[in-house]
Amino acid sequence: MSQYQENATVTHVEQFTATNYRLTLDCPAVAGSARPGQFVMIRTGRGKDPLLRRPFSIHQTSRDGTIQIYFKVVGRGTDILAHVKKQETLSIFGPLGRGYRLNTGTPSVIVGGGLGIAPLLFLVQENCRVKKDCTEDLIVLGARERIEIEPLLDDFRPFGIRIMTATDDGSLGHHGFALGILESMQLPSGCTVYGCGPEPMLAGLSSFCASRGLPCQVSVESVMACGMGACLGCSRPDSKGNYTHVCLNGPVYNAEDLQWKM
Amino acid sequence: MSQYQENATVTHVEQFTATNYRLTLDCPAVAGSARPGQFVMIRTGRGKDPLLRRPFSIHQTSRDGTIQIYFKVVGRGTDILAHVKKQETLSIFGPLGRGYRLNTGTPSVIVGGGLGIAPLLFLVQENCRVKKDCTEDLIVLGARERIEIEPLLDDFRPFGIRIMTATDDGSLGHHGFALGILESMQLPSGCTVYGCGPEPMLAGLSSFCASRGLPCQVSVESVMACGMGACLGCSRPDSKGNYTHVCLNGPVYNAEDLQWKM
Amino acid sequence: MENVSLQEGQVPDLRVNIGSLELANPVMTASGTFGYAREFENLMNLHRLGAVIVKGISLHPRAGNPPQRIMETACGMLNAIGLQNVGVDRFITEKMNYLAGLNIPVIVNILGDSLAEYEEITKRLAGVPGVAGIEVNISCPNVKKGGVAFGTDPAMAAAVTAAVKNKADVPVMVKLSPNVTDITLIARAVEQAGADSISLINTLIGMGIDLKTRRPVLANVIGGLSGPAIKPVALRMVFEVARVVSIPVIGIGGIESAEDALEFMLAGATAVQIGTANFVNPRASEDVVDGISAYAANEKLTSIRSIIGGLRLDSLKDHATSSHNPVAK
Amino acid sequence: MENVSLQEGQVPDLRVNIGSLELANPVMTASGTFGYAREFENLMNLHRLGAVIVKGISLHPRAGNPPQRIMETACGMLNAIGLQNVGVDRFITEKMNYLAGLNIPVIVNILGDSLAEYEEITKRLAGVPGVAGIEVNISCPNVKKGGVAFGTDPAMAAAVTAAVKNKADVPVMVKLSPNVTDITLIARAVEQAGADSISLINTLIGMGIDLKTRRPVLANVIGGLSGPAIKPVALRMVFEVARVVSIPVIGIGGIESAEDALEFMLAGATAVQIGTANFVNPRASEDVVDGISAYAANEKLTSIRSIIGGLRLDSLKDHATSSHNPVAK
Ligand SMILES: Cc1cc2nc3c(=O)[nH]c(=O)nc-3n(C[C@H](O)[C@H](O)[C@H](O)COP(=O)(O)OP(=O)(O)OC[C@H]3O[C@@H](n4cnc5c(N)ncnc54)[C@H](O)[C@@H]3O)c2cc1C
Ligand SMILES: Cc1cc2nc3c(=O)[nH]c(=O)nc-3n(C[C@H](O)[C@H](O)[C@H](O)COP(=O)(O)OP(=O)(O)OC[C@H]3O[C@@H](n4cnc5c(N)ncnc54)[C@H](O)[C@@H]3O)c2cc1C
Ligand SMILES: Cc1cc2nc3c(=O)[nH]c(=O)nc-3n(C[C@H](O)[C@H](O)[C@H](O)COP(=O)(O)O)c2cc1C
Ligand SMILES: Cc1cc2nc3c(=O)[nH]c(=O)nc-3n(C[C@H](O)[C@H](O)[C@H](O)COP(=O)(O)O)c2cc1C
Ligand code: FES
Ligand code: FES
Repeated sequence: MSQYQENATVTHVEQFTATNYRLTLDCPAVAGSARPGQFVMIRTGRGKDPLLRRPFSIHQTSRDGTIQIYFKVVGRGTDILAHVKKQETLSIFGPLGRGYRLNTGTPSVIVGGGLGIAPLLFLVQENCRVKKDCTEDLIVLGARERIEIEPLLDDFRPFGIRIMTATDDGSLGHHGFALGILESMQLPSGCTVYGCGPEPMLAGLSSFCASRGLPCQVSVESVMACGMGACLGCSRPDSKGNYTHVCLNGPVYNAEDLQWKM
Repeated sequence: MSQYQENATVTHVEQFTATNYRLTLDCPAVAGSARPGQFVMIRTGRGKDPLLRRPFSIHQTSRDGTIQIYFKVVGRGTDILAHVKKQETLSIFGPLGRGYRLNTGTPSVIVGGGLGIAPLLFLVQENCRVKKDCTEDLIVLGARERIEIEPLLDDFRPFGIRIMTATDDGSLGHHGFALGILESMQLPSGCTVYGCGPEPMLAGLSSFCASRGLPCQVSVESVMACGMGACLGCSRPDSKGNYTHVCLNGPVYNAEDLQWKM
Repeated sequence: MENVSLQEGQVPDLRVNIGSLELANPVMTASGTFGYAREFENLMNLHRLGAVIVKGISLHPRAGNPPQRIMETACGMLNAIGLQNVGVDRFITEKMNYLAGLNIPVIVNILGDSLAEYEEITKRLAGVPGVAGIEVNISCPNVKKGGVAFGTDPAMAAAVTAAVKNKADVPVMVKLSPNVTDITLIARAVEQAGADSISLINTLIGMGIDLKTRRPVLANVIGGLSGPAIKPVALRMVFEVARVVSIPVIGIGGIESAEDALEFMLAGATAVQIGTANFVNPRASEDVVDGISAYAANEKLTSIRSIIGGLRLDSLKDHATSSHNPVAK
Repeated sequence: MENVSLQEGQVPDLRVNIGSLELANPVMTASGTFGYAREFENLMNLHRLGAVIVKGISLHPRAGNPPQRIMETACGMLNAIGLQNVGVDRFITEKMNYLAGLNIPVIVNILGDSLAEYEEITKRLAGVPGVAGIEVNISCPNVKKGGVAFGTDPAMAAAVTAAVKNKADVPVMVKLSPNVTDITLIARAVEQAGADSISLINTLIGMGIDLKTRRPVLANVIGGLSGPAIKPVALRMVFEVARVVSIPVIGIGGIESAEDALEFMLAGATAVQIGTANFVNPRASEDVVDGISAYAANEKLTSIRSIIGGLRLDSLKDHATSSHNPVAK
């Protein structure tokens, strides 16, 4: 698997909410070899502070050699990224990690919460491209409020996948969690579940799937220094009590292979 | 003497040569109390690196509450400043130090070399404002080549002061150093000399004036951390062998009060 | 820990006690980074400070090192000022008057090349109006012991402390050098020698080289590293020392914001000192006071004292006490 | 110093000798920051490296510390990986094959909790094809001596060195901990005990606190500080050590660029190691090789060896030897 370090030109900056942004980056080498669920490490500043790169899921790729990242401002690095201007360049490095293993023989149920939606557009894109018809598949998008989901809906619609939404404040779709939708409905039999979102949501999804015997792949986070297996900093206990390294063995795991705190 | 810390809005960015820039900063408090020869400390980045502020002479002030700085890119801090955009804000702190003591009773001979021209526009401005008629006064502007001086000439002309130029490559005015002009001409008798420029030029100017018994004020540089007398970092040996602090006792000194390496 | 919660309309109590010295809030200025305070009078409200600590004073005036004395480093700076100061006598006659008028505790940082010098400075400061405390800089070379810094040897550190304590009529704070193998040994030694409080850290010893000239950047070759770069080391040492002494500990090192200050307090510091940050933001110390006040109000703390040493270690016990703890890799 | 100037068309000689080990250039990768090299094969040309130093290997596999293991700091990072590694046997069977195929010197970084462990690892590495050298990490706790790090005591450091030397069939590089009062004492002790070279610095011990949770950020509470933030300390220690030992010194600490590397060489380093910078720029070590090569060509150096220890101190003599030198303030 090839990885590249590229100076990506920012071709598009979109602001969706007070804190949520989307950048389009021209980086043909990374874009050309990326798989859904993989991530990139981006240098947010030019100086020595912030020092380390920041990991971001690949939100989508396009044939013209661009990728997108969709992110929320939570600290210094993301704040700098939010102020990046069109035509500036960012050092990007990827694609990294193991992405989703698409189970094209079964119906897909895809669940995203909050910024966990980020990698799912790429997953849906690829899922529907490979399957050709994905109208039986389902994506559930959850967030705190309407404005976090709405701007993304137009990007999901063209694929023909069924879309359901849930918001904590009821401003869009189901009033409650994304997982609540799954619990309340009949899932396509024999489906594979793919998830990304906050840790408690993934923990819940994991036990939901385990109790129903559904294969479940989730993308998890960890603090990272290198993103490529060199520092051993991104450890996380697996279900056997060993440490797995999220940047190398993840970020996508079979939910049953990880330890979950309920 | 009052000093202020302000968030100055950048209202104008001018690039004169590959490395020389001029910024106009809206900072009414600093502008309102600045004197020619004083300087400001500017924070070039928002993060912790580069950590320290950078000192810049006040190039000119205007009644509308702006000041200008005229600078050359020599390292990280000035490189960041060169990339500042209109409407961005910079933390500025000043006015600092002791500026030129205008000797309004005598003719003025003002000599600037390279970036040393920076504080002299403000000095000419004030010199000519106070004296009302400064047509007997002289400013000599020296630089390596034409393009370093030419863009500034329009700013000096309105005051009516006599302007002479010198370039190392002869592309404008006298072929040689600014000091060469002084050496080759008859200076107004009893004049006061004001200088700013590279250390060797100031050393030369100092001995030139000493040998002719002319009072001479020069603005010198030093590495600075605080710019306000708190760190004692900006020391420089004075003529008595004591350390003087450039940020507090300077940057403008009577040339005879300093030690010069020839 | 005081866990009573702040009532509606109440203002959090920011006072802390450094032994017998009560500060209005835990924020002081670090020696050598705040001149003699007057330099800052136009730029902040000096009366808001918990205490001011002035530039280190020696028995006789010192000219300091030749230039270049300072240098920027990654997220920090090196200085080799060389302890330039006016000497204790001129300090008392020229500087103390203004300082005493500020109505905030003034702590005088002192330094010497021998025990006798430390003693003599302390004697001269005794009874001087406005002096509320003495901070002893023990990072200085002991000329009698071949120039080894007092602060790197527990016995020498204790000797300086005892000498100063013996002559002082105000509380004595001893400022530790971080350039040692085991900071807790020095801390315990100065505590036993009578120190009323311990401040740490002074600067780490570092060096810069100019590739173009192939010379050291600083005329003194080596200098003291300060600023955000050293904060993790400072925080660790404060944590270590606060666990082994029972006198108040004052945290210093890379503090720029109220958050930084509060982290040091969680680690066990009763108060903090703001150093290099004063150069970057001359209002830094006042901003930290404001930030601590806002934090206390936000967290509904009746008193800021309730967070001192409040670091939660419970869930970490297993690892923290494992044999691997003392080493990080 | 070799002062012959480079002739037109000649290429500068970048080779350096670490005792009997000849490197094609002075650039190595620092242990724990380059995995087992293979991780970087797509991102740079591994063959360009002067040598590769792999993640620290212990006698038995180690799981390492629980998360959170790393944390960013101002211009640096803290790590408490906990020496996670596959153990010497699996290292030999699973990793050495690939490494040996790289045709660059492979230096194995080793660690242990007792002299016996250090000895045993060395024994197992003896005769393994491709192992060109051993780097001994002595920042590890000596379990027999109450967990005090081997590297903080000259006698213990010497004992580890002698133990490894005794069993090693390749040159032994001893890696010093900077968390000591006087690094030259440790350096001289390991030199006398037979070390073929000395590398420094390992990480400074630091700590981070999360104000929101009021907990240490790292599960291990303390961690090792690395990156540009520590460069001034590293440079100073390399300078100090290079002046007192006659074996080659290898500089480590915050090196990101050829300029950084060359500064360490001026300070007395024969070679350098690139650590944290590998995370920021996976091609960092190759970029440093390129930069050193360009510098040498530019400066018309026949051999890069001519700059080792080339720091000019002449005009500084008066201050550098003054009694104030050991202390910076
Ligand atoms: C594989 C992977 C993919 C990711 N994809 C996305 C994405 O598509 N969109 C997005 O918005 N974010 C994503 N993240 C999280 C993102 O990397 C962090 O939000 C970012 O690094 C924070 O940087 P900062 O400098 O703004 O915050 P910092 O100032 O570094 O930290 C601010 C706060 O965020 C927390 N934090 C920092 N890094 C992480 C992290 N890696 N995981 C969890 N919390 C963290 C810190 O503990 C702190 O509380 C991903 C993380 C991983 C590991
Ligand atoms: C009172 C005063 C007024 C000044 N006015 C102006 C001005 O009007 N216009 C202008 O262009 N410059 C001026 N300077 C110089 C300016 O401050 C430096 O060029 C600037 O700080 C360099 O910052 P940097 O981060 O770009 O360079 P750095 O990366 O910090 O350094 C790059 C190189 O510049 C040298 N350098 C850094 N700071 C100084 C300094 N203060 N003096 C001399 N050399 C230095 C360094 O040694 C290094 O070789 C003034 C300096 C002083 C003290
Ligand atoms: C320019 C400068 C001068 C200093 N002078 C002294 C001094 O005279 N006495 C002293 O005890 N510490 C002195 N220090 C150390 C500081 O008081 C403080 O301990 C150190 O800088 C770490 O804090 P900081 O990172 O907040 O700056 C000085 C520091 C600097 C930067
Ligand atoms: C994540 C990480 C892991 C490390 N692991 C080891 C190790 O196993 N053995 C060792 O001797 N040093 C280890 N180190 C220390 C580095 O080799 C190096 O000495 C230190 O990081 C300073 O160099 P730098 O500033 O260039 O990173 C590690 C450093 C980091 C950042
Ligand atoms: S982030 Fe470095 S090993 Fe995973
Ligand atoms: S720059 Fe700090 S005293 Fe002059």
